[in-house]
Amino acid sequence: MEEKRVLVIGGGVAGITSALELAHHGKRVFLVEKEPNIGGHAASFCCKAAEKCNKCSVCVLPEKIGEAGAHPQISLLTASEVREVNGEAGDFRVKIARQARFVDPDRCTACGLCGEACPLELPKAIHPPFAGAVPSAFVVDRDRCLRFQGKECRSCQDKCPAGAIDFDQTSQKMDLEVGAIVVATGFDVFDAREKALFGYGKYPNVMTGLDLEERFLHGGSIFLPSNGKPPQDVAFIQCVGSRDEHIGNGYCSKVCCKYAMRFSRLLQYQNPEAKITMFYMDLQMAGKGFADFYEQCKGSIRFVQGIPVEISPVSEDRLGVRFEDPWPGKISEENYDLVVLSVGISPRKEARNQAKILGINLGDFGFFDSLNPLENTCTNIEGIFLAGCCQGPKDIPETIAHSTQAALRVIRSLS
Amino acid sequence: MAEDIKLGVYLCDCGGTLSKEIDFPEIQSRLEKIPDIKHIGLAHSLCSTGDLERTGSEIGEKGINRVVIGACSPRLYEARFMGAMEKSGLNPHLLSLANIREQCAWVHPHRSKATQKAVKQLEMAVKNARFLEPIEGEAVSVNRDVLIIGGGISGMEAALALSELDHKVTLLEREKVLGGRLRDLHSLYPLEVTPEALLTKKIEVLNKRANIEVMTQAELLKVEGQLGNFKVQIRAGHSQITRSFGALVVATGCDTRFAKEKYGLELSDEIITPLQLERMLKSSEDWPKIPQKIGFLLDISDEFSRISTISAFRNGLAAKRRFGSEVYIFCKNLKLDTHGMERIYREVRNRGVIFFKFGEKKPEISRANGQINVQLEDLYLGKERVNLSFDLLVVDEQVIPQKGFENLASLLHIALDPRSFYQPANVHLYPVASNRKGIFLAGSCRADLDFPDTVADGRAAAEAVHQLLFPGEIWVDVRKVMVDADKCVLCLTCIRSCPHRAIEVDPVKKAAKVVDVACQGCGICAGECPAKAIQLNGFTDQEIGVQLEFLKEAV
Amino acid sequence: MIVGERKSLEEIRKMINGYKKVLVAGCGTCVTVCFAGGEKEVATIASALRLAAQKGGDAVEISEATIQRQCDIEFIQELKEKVEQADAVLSMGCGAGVQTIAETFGGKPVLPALNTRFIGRTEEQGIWSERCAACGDCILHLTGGICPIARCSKSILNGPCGGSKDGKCEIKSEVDCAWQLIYDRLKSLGQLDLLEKIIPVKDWSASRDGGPRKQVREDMKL
Amino acid sequence: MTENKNGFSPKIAAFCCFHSAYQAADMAGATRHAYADGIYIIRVPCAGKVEGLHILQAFEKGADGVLVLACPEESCHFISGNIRAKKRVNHILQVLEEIGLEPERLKIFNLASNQALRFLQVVNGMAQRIKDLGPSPIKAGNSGR
Repeated sequence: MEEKRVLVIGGGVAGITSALELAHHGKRVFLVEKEPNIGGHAASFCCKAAEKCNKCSVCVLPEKIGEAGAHPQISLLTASEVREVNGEAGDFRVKIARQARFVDPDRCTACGLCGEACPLELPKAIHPPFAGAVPSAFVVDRDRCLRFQGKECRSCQDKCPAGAIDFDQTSQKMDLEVGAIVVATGFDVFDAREKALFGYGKYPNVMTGLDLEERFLHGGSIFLPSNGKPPQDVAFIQCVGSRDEHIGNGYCSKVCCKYAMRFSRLLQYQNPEAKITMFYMDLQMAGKGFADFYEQCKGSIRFVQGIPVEISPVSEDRLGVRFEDPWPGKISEENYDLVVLSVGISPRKEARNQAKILGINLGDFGFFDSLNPLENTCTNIEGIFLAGCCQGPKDIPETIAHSTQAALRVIRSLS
Repeated sequence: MAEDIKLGVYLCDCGGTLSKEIDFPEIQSRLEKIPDIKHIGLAHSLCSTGDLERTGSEIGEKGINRVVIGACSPRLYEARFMGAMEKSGLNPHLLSLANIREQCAWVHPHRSKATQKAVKQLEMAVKNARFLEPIEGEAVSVNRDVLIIGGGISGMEAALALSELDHKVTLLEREKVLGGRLRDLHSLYPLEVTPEALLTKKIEVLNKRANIEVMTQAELLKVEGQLGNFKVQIRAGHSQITRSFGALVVATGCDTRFAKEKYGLELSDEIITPLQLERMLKSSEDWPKIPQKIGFLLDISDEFSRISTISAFRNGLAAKRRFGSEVYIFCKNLKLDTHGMERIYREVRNRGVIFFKFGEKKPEISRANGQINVQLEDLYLGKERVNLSFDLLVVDEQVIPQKGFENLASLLHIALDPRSFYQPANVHLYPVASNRKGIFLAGSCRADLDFPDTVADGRAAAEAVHQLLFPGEIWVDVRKVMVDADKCVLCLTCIRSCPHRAIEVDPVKKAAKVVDVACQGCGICAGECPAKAIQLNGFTDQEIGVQLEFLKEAV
Repeated sequence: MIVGERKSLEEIRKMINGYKKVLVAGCGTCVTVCFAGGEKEVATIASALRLAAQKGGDAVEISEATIQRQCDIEFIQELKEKVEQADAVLSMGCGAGVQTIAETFGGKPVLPALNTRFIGRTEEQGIWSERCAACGDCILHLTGGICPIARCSKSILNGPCGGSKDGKCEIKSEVDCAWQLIYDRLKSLGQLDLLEKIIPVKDWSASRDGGPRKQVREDMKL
Repeated sequence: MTENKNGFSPKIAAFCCFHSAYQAADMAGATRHAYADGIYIIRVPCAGKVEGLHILQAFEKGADGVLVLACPEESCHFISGNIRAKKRVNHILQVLEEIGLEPERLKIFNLASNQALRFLQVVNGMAQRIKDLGPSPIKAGNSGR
């Protein structure tokens, strides 16, 4: 029987899920990821369990990454991008550009000798990817590596016992023939700088939800950038980059209410004294069990219905938040030591270009357009399917369900 | 087993890199003293195809019958090593692995200490290897037929998807006709398709498919057996049938209820539920009285439901179109976390529907002169009270589990969550799974889902079923969990505590029996058994005991 | 089944104090089911005793054995060797088990590790409750299958007493009033008329009042 | 790093759920974070496999401390394993009290598969606490077995 090959574009939760589902059905899968490692955004997210699991679903990822990396039916093409797609359902011809990554993932054993050999001060120019990354091969930091500053250096290449490092590597082209394509290119995190009045990037104690994810993941807890102390008065501002027609994002990102409440519980679990206020427009609480979680939050989080207009520093460590307090119905200003901007999900900046390459339609706001709400994995092109947030915002369980559905549609289209 | 133990130890220095932290010659010299070790090999990348092949053939040539590997985490290449053993003709479970990379070399900077720990770990692995027993795999053939309980939209979608994937499907519906709650709706706005057209089309396809059998006015009486072979008794009309299925999908939907106690008032001709309004809008008959002003109240019966929001949007627009009524929507939180909802909300507003938002203080509702009066403080208007009267007030409903859930759950031995829907809490890891292998859940019987999500859920369940059953057989490890029938006193502890309902009473041996195909290998049963009658292969008392030897002082 | 409960470690240690070698003997019947004296409990208590002894600096050797049933001599014979090597036997069986071992091995001290509590049932995993007082004169047919001797705090035969309140017992508020249960059950059986008949004074000589009991089945004797 | 002046380096048995803590430990390794070498990881498929008896046996064999590392509550791969583990640990804590061993020597923690850092905090914290407590009063090897 002829092998039915499938191309999955994007190695985040959606792409990995689709790839695994397809591989389980015996399909040969090529998983293309533009970064050197698969995992996508969620790989930089933290576990939000407090006294018990808060169901953020981030922990499903490491196992899936590992499984995808080891699955004999899945070929990982990391540091690669799709450049051209021709043909039709059942017979797509795809051109892929593979960036030179200089470290052969099949040979590198992640031993770390190269890092030691690197003559630079810390951080070294060749280093391991994030913990648990697949492939586990080391990555070269082009911004630091001497070779990319016009200098001669082969220290790491000479030291590598596996012969995995090759600086003569150039980017390569690769041609693939596949029967179907799953587009799982994900999303961009909204850039909070676009909302200038919130002062992100200007005031150190203004952070985004993504900053919190990364700090919790790598540091285990949150300290104020200004003074290194744990935050006591925290404000979460919802809908930053969501439900905002002025910036072109006239949709709900679906994830921010939930992650903000989960972070609040986590902050209060670590520091029961911490006072938390959540400024919101409308609370979105869909998802299994979230209603109960909200009930638990009610007692410990102060909810204010209204989005602040401006943040300005009142001292080195304190921030003034100006908002309309709805129930007295007056403008108030309150001080906080940490303001978290609950940034939402934006379409990929490259989506327009990708849509052109694939020939698929771009829909509202710059996400890929699906055929209709009941066939939201199908596109205008037969044989090309959508999975995950590239079609519109989704949380992790929804992404998994959507990507599973996409895999199912692929299987149907190939049979 | 009478055969002599011949141990083969394979060490991997991970491309030579671990030798900086671990003294491999020292390890080798320590291991050489152990008499039943017939071979010690040092590889540079044991995970590579070349080294694996070499190792495999060595195992065959030297007659090695227990393998010890000192390398990286089993999470990485254990399966690969097992594959190589299998190729060489050795049972892959005769492997004992010491994680000397992640647990020694990489975390203990003192070379002597890392080496010492690696030696100890390997010694333990060697001791452990001696106790290992082969676990045989066995292909259990599974019935590919699927029973779907519930003929609403998610059940129908699951049936259609499974039929496309070549499964024979039996679709069970309690009522006379298929469609469930969908039949009451007059529109699926923002979808263009009408519920009737959608249903007619789906039912037409369902009926055309030779591999779908629809049973209406049917109910489940009894379920026995496990994944791959559930024996099910069904009452359909007046007849009783017994059938076998490989998997079950529960898609029974949910119920809704007007929360009288939260509103503090009764339904009447002027105060109606969304469903009543849907039915009225659906019928072509003239209404006794054209409502000039309609109010929709949300977030009172149920603060969390997404269904009420979209239904108020839909019905508000419909009433506006049909009667030119003024439409007001009162809510606490607009539920817009559905694809495209923000846009729909804006459209509804643009078409003249007026929104008010209340806070913790609920609106006050009173009757006067055949009109319904609603008073509230609005979020944006503050203290100035809004006072409006309506010809028709549509109240929201609470999404509740159906009456039959508990009964069906106990028939199927599946768990309910704290709100008495299907699926206990931690299934966020496995969206459509139940606690039992082979029983899946789809649609609003497990979570509050909007219409497209309900459709998607049915398909997701179909996918999960297909993945499990499509090969027609399931490869299981036999004797992964071993029950010593002589020791078992049938205290029923294991049967009660198995989260997957994978243990039964063996009526012949009068002892607990683990159903291999349903067992997921957690070992909770072994942890519970008061008679020490259950051992989990790979984690027996002996094996754990050997690992604890590590704690003894070095001799 | 017979429901037992382990004595405190302190009490057990006092009992075995002075013995150098102690055999912990488990029973594979009732006390296994109620998690008091099966093989795992035996191993756990043996381990705990060893740890406690070491901590206190005592030299005591603990061995373990669990047999099918401690109330039958054939099974107890399996312990012979281990008993001979021990200075004392710590039985984790019920009172009958302890005594059968003692009667079998006359020369060895046999010590009870459990308090034998009652004849009862498993209410749910981990919860057991009393159902039968072994009175020797069963009247369950008169009381809707609910025993007033075992389940009424006062063992009243023609209840309830004045202390029945909202279906609960005045002695312990978490205990259901047995006579309330009897009434409810008879009502659902349509046998409330049974309550109108006075149950005559019980013949307690069939119970412990008549001294230790014995039962003989001539046809079964060999 | 965990040895103090008198050379006491605590030996700690860490029963690690293969679906969570074991992965976290691997991740900690991958980031080359050092922890006390007296920490010995025992792989279990689920914390629900860990029997009270095994914990006591670990002390008999000379453990200065025992850790049971399970998935966060309501996130167990096998639904109830972590809850069973917690209940068993609580039961064994009572037994330890009866024996006269410090309850600090036995701890259960919940951690997710991606919590490498928490793994380090948990094992290093345990090592420190045990170091402060001193060696277990039980001497291995003369358990009379």
